[in-house]
Amino acid sequence: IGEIRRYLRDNNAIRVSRSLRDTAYKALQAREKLTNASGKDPTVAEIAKEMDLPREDVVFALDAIAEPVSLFEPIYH
Amino acid sequence: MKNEMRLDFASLSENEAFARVVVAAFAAQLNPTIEELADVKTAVSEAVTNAIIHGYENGPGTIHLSALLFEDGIKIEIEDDGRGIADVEQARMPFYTSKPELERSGMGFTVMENFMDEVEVHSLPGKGTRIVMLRRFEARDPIVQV
Amino acid sequence: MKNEMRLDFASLSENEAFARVVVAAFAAQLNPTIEELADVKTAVSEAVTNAIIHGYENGPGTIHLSALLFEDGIKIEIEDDGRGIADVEQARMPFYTSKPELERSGMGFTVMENFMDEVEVHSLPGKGTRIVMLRRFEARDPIVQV
Ligand SMILES: Nc1ncnc2c1ncn2[C@@H]1O[C@H](COP(=O)(O)OP(=O)(O)O)[C@@H](O)[C@H]1O
Ligand SMILES: Nc1ncnc2c1ncn2[C@@H]1O[C@H](COP(=O)(O)OP(=O)(O)O)[C@@H](O)[C@H]1O
Ligand SMILES: [Mg+2]
Ligand SMILES: [Mg+2]
Repeated sequence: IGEIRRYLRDNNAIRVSRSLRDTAYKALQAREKLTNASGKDPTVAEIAKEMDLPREDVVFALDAIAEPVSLFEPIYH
Repeated sequence: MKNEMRLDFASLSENEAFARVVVAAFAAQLNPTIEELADVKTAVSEAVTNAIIHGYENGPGTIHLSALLFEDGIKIEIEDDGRGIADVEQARMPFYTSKPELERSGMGFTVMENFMDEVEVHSLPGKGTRIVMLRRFEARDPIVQV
Repeated sequence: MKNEMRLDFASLSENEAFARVVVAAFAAQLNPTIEELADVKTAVSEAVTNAIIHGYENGPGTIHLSALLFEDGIKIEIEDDGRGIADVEQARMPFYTSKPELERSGMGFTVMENFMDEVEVHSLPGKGTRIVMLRRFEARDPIVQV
């Protein structure tokens, strides 16, 4: 039973790649909430404070859902 | 505030995203908005991609990145010891690319110039290329600093 | 996969979170689990904090960090050119701290040892300290690789 549990746990272990995307979407929600409340674009620190995370972590997470990296690069290169 | 860092990393395409995050995480100390940060990240991506593709032509090499934070902005240098650029003025022209066969847009330098406040290109053929970029951020209330 | 980077940064407490994210962003290329990455980040925090507080005693200095990715793990080196440690064996003992007045826990090295697979401490009094840490990640499905 212990082994099975371990197997399940290991196979369900959440990868960083997924957790980063989750954090990023939450950051975008926090940004929208703060924008609606204050009428201006919040800073990274304000978003981080809202989420109770270090601002570096917010920045890292947001990069995971970054739009086109290079706006003018062909997508298929 | 005054803070600086220097990063050397392998010329591999995986490291383009890495370099971008490093600069963004460092710049975050100045408390920019996501937009401001996105501008800087885009410029860094273009410069690093150029070092990988043109500087080292997808071969091995080390890319040097440094960043200096000052009161209201960031100065970033991205350098390679690769093939260099013979005609910098031509290279900076919109749509100019020396690799049209790769379907490159030739807009890398134009993007850097548009997203940053200052862009200098220093290059010596056979020696390498150094891009110096400066971006100022809007003044921010220091109280919200974490 | 094989990739490496080297980072030099100012010995400032703001840079502890920065160094942690740099290592996390680099290690993320191996697509570890959240737990694995959290372990590495914690170990990096402890080593960087030690360099700032004990190595440079909150004064100016440069911290050198390097990381090497290999197939199934990461090797990290964190080095300062600060005061060094006279008795490394004693320093590594749980609860030992040379700064009890700062209410430090003395558990930094113990945390590193618990969260990493290997921890080496090289130090010369008056010269500096170098921590070499290794962490293996469990084999994972390459399909989910980022
Ligand atoms: N780091 C570099 N090393 C050598 N050549 C470079 C470098 N960066 C840019 N160049 C040259 O400048 C040209 C224009 O660059 P850019 O505007 O980014 O367009 P693109 O990358 O799409 O070709 C490149 O095609 C290349 O010839
Ligand atoms: N980079 C360093 N330079 C000098 N001394 C250090 C360094 N890292 C650790 N030490 C010494 O080792 C001791 C134990 O470190 P640690 O286990 O992290 O506990 P703490 O930091 O809470 O004191 C420190 O109190 C200090 O004397
Ligand atoms: Mg380009
Ligand atoms: Mg400690």
